[in-house]
Amino acid sequence: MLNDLLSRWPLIRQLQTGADGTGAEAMTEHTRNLRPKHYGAEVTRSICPYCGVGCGQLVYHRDGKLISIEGDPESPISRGHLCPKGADTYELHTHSGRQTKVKYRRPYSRRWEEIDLESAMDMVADRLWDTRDRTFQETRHGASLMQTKAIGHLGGATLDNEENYLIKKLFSAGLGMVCISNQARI
Amino acid sequence: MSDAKARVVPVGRVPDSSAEQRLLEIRHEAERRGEVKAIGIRPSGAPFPQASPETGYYGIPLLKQPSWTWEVPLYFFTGGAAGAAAVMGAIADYTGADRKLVRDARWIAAAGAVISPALLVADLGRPARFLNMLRVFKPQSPMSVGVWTLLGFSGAAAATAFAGFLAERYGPSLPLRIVENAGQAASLAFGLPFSNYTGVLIGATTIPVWNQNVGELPIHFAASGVGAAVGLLELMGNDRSRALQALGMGAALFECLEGLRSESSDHSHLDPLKHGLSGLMVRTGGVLSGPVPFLLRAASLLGDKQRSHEFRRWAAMASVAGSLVTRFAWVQAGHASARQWREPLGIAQGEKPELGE
Amino acid sequence: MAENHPVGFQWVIAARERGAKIIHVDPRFNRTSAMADIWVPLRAGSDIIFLGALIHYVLENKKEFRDYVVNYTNASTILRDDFRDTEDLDGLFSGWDADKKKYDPETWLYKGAPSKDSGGEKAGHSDAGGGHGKDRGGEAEDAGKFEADPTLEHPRCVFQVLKRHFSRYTPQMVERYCGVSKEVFLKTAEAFTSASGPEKTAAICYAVGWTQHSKGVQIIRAAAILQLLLGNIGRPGGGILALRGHASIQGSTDIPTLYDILPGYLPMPVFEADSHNLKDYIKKHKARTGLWANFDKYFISLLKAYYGEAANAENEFGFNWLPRVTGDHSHFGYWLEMAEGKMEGLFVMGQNPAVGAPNGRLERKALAKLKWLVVRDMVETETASFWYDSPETERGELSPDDLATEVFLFPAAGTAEKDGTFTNTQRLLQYRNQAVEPPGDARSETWFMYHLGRRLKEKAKNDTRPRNGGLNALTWNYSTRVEHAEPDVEEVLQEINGRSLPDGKLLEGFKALKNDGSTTCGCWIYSGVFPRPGENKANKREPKGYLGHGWGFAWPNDCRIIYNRASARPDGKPWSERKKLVWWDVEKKHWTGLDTPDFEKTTPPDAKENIHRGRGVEALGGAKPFILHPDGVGWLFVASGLKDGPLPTHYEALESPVSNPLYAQQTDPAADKKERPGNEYAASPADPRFPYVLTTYRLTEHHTAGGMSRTLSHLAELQPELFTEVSPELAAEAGLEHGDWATITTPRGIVEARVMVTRRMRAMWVDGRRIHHVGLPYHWGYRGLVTGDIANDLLSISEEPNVRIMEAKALVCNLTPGRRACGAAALTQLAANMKRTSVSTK
Amino acid sequence: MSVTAFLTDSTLCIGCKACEVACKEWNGVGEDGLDWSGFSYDNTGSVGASTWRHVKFVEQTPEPGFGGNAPEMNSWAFSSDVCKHCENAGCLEACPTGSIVRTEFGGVYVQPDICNGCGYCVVSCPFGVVERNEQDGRAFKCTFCYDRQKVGLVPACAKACPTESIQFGEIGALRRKAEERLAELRGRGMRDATVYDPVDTSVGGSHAMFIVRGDPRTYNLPPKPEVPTIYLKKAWASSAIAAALLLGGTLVAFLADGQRNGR
Repeated sequence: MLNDLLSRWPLIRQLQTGADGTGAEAMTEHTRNLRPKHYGAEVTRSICPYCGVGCGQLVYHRDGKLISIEGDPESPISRGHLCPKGADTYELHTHSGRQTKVKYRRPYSRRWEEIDLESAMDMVADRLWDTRDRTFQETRHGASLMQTKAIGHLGGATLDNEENYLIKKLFSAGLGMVCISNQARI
Repeated sequence: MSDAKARVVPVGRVPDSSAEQRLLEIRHEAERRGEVKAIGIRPSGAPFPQASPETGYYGIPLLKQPSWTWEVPLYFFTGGAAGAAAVMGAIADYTGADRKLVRDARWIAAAGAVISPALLVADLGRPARFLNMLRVFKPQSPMSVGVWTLLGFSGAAAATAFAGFLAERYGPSLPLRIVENAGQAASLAFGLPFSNYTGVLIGATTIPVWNQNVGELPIHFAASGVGAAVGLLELMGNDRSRALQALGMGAALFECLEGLRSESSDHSHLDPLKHGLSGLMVRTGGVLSGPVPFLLRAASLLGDKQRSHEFRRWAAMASVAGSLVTRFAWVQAGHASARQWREPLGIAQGEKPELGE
Repeated sequence: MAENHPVGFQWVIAARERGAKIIHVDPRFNRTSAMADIWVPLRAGSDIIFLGALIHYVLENKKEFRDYVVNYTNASTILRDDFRDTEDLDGLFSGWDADKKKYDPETWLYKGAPSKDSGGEKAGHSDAGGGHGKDRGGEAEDAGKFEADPTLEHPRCVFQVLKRHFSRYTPQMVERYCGVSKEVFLKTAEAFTSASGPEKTAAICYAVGWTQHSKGVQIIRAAAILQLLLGNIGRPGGGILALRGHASIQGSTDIPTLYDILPGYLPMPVFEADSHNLKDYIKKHKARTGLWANFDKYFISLLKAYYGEAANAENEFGFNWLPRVTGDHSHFGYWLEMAEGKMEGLFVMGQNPAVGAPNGRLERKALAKLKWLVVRDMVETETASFWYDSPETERGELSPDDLATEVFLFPAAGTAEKDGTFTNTQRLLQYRNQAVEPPGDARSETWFMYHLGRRLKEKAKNDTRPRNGGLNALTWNYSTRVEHAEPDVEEVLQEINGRSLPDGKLLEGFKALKNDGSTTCGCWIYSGVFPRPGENKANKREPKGYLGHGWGFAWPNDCRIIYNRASARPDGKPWSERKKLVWWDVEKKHWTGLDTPDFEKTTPPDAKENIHRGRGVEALGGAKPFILHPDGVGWLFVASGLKDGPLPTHYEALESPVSNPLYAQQTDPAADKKERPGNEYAASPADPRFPYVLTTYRLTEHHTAGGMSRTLSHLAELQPELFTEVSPELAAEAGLEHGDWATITTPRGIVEARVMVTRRMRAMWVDGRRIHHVGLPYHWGYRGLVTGDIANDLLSISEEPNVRIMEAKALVCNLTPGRRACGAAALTQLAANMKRTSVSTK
Repeated sequence: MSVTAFLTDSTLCIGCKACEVACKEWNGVGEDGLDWSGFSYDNTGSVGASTWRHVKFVEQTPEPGFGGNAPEMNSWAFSSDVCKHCENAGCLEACPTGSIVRTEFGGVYVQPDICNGCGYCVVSCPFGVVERNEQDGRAFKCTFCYDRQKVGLVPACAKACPTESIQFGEIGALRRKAEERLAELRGRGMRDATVYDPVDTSVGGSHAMFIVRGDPRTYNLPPKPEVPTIYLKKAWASSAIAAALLLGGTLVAFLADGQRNGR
């Protein structure tokens, strides 16, 4: 016991080896067993969410929790490198300012209320349905129009192709919304 | 408004190149110096921060200021006084001086032995980890050497005083006598370095004002410690001891010389000792430690008994205060020195001293 | 590029290290200039003078890549006799209708081409279409008929017209109006043109610095002309690279969330013009030659993907379920309607118009006119909180107490929390795999859309009114995972890829598409991304070779450099060994090389063209690389499809301190200023109230409107405050102190910013006058870890005629020392600034 | 396992600060204050307890026709600073607890489980790198990504750096590379390029070398950094003299006093 304690005392190691207390003799067990925090974690391939360059990212996670996000060295685009924004992707996902609940503001209210997701979906569907129904024009001068201009959509450049596809499909081809736009101008 | 307009066929005004050139020069001057000598000229937008071999990296100091707070300079004081007191107590004992003086010196040493580690611990970022100081012994680290010295000194001084106390209270016995003597010998041995190692501690750093005075700091700090120890002993009533008077004179003389040395040099690295808050503190400490006690002690030798006594008391108080101020002053000077961004870059000082506190 | 695409810029640095020269053209010296060999400080908005002068330099000094120009561009094509250039009409082309404020493009057509009067709106020239619905080529069907002169000597051939058009774009003009000295211009021109030809190529990279102008499209066009003349298109190291600012902004135009196109750049049907029936619609948009000859296949396959079994030949595959476009439904178009109270609901997903859009004050006040607003984002953006936290609530223009808008803020999943593909700026689709579940109630947009659609289809199920025909027919059967009932994203990608019917087999590419309803395809240009079950090419990560094939999927057909047939000579051999890319393998009798040829694989180079009579891509023969164009060549002159002229012409910005030095026509005639109360303009040219040129930009430390960067500590600390960059000269003139505050005003807005006096900004001599630029990054807003005034509040809502982009890079402002007023007084200060009649300088 | 180093080539640096962010992300370091400095685009100021990589922005006078990369001009230079991991490291020698150790890769590593925040390393670093985090109490600086290096990974900053301005590798190879690069740059006309690696001072060279254009002092790189152990000899000699004086003086004083007292 005492022997064990003494053997872990760097001073004893110093006396035994004549070392000056700056090297391995002064390291702790923790230091000796140090491993990167994502050691042995699962890794998923991803792409940076910021600009249009499309740098490869490796997402390290364990037990459903993110550990770290860094560049994917295999990417022929980025070769593992990231810019300051890309390098901050982990914080983007984990920072405390993220919303995790639906917030709802009633007419004339001065505050947010938290509401549950399913009710919020129902409420949005009701409003969408109601507005569309009241404002939809099937024809004009006898020609097919099939549109509503009372509901708009904005956004898409930060979204996935599949998401944009469903937005355009439902909003435009399904509901007849024409006021659809995003960050892009082409 | 109309988009149409008459076709303008202008003859372009050509920029006057000599005026442009002059403007450029003025701008450069403004950026370099922060002002322009020429009268009536407003430098365009300047001064704005510049990075250059003359201005360094926007004047951002390279070195970090010490992270130490008040505990450390106070520790320098208590340690210096305690170490010197231990030495005096031991020598006084060996030379058979007055028992009260020996006892008082031991008590000062013992008090320092208790207070010093407490101060040192209090200054740590993680006080609970104080014992980590004992993981290693690094002769190349004055802090490590100092900690081990402190450990030895504290143990020895405390043991000596405690044993002496027990002996007086319950009568002498052999074990107590052994402890007392061994402790006294050890406090002498540890007290000698302990009284001045803090000069090594700050001298062997990257702070210019400290390391440029590395050869003097331990002596300076030892003299300061002696001055404080003598002063404290005198204030405790040992004001008839001529040995203390002599030591006090000696310490004050060293402090005078130290003051003369720094005041007579105009090296820029000494600026923190002369300018700004730290300069004021250094000079105050220096005057209180050197000329004041020296003159008072000299006066006390000449005057009548009553006056002499008064002068010694005043000298004692000045020395103690001087020592205390000196320790704080040197740490403060370290801060000021670390802010002197020109020093480590070897850039010559401009016209204005850079010692805003 | 170093500022906003640092990782992409590594390749520029790599090229520089191998000897490439980097020329950076920008009013301010930024991090890209710091890496360049030549920095050209250019007056904001004078780009076409500069590019025109480069074109002039090429033509004047015979620096063009002659063989390339003759064979691969329309330089030899002869124009109609009644075409008039801007040189003839002082800034207008023939066909301008001053009343309607638009061009009739008839006279721009190639000589010999039949007239295009098809009864309705001309394709690409409809008022309603933003221009996204590109013209299919020299005007549908018979675009391939024209006269040409391969010697390029004919006075009305494109080459000669071009020469004449740019004859006054001289180095002297550049010196006088761009603020660029003749020496610097000539140095630039020499460096750029000497890096072109068979052995060398030069690339042009641009970002929104070029697009956000009232003539943005024409600036890019000028670059295209230059690159075509120098033979820098379709060749390695050449091209014009749009550096795009969002992860999938390319994808969001390929599969658009835009009003006037459908996936794969198929035009949305326009009311009246396209109302009647599928046959007419197809006739109008289908070309006889080139890839657009298959327009009907792409379109009918899309309808089949949307409406499934319900779409059949009898009901024109559901063509009449598609809504008709009746006007400008672009962001600005409908937002102005919103401001007038004509809209009820709005979805905003992953965008933050309260900060990112021009004239933020107008945009935010318009939101208050909605009945309901749905915002989906990872954080509470300025858009979601406009009703209680905006400058308008602070200034008393809006108050929650009188504001009826219902606001829903849905938490969105991050990229690591969902599957999906991004299409990057080089048209590369890359699949992301989900790593972890999103926190709390955060969900992907796929989830949101799927479950919203499910609810609406449920509501419509028993409602048989015509309006619900499409909704009821809409295929919406995506399988879901147990966790959160998240739809299978790969299924959506497969729908985009397309299948053959009835066997449901995935298609290997768009060549397999049919026009009889026997194939489905959600986006024809993406077809081939998922050719077989289990083979998601966007998710492939095995890069090989020169161009990284095997990593992701580039549309079309995994071709990495588009029009790469142009990298080989007409006879099929590479122009040079050094610059080889694809070539004709004589023995194996097919095209091969370092890239996937985007050409018909087995069409030999000597295959005869039959543009005048043939059909499809085959009609182009073996030596016409630009297969999307009906004539198979690159267009120096664009006969049809552009709304503001067939050739780039210099016009001043809508707000400019300078008179147009070249023409009486000051600004782009077709640009729409949307001028109205709340969207006012400075007088132009040279409004004394607004003497300085304002240009906005991004910083590398932040991302667009800041929702993904100002909320993060590690980025917020790197650029914590809004600042304005000014030259020492301007600082002296306006009385500004470095580190102090300045207030910037335009007719629309007022913002304050810290002053950064820097020599990286230069006062310019323009036509004998000092022109000062005020630089202003735009990332700040009123939420997040670091906040600041919104630079975009200064901009106007204006629309470039072709793509309806605002002018954000060149406008005018006033600049005064000190902070702006707070509260309602800010509006008073703004109004006072408008009333000023002269400039008061310190 | 080899001895490694950084070579930070500022002629390749685009000032994007990816290294700063990547470092903080990997090491879980917090923000360093949200203040605008006005010192060009540098709002961090220096390396310290909460910034282990720091990009410096050195503005000079740009002239049209010369980009920053032109040999004639060095108009806006960026250089990513970091702990130098000195061959003779002041902090390492000064540390009284043995918290700071030299790793097998040659890096200087502060063991966070040992450091008690005595602050002596702070005044012992000639580059002003290591600093006590006043909230946490311990001293922090670049770890040289010791954890990553242990499993053969490149430090986070070097991995992120888009233009490979931060290079990482075996120290000998990097030193040669630095010399070759310098020759190349000079050959290109950048005669003001230098390698900063203080081998000729008591620091004895560093595991973080820099290629910069112009005077290194412009980048806050000291021309003569010294490891404070060089002062030890003089300091302890002075200490010995002081002790001797104290001992001798006291002896003389008390002996003389005793004699006078007639003992």
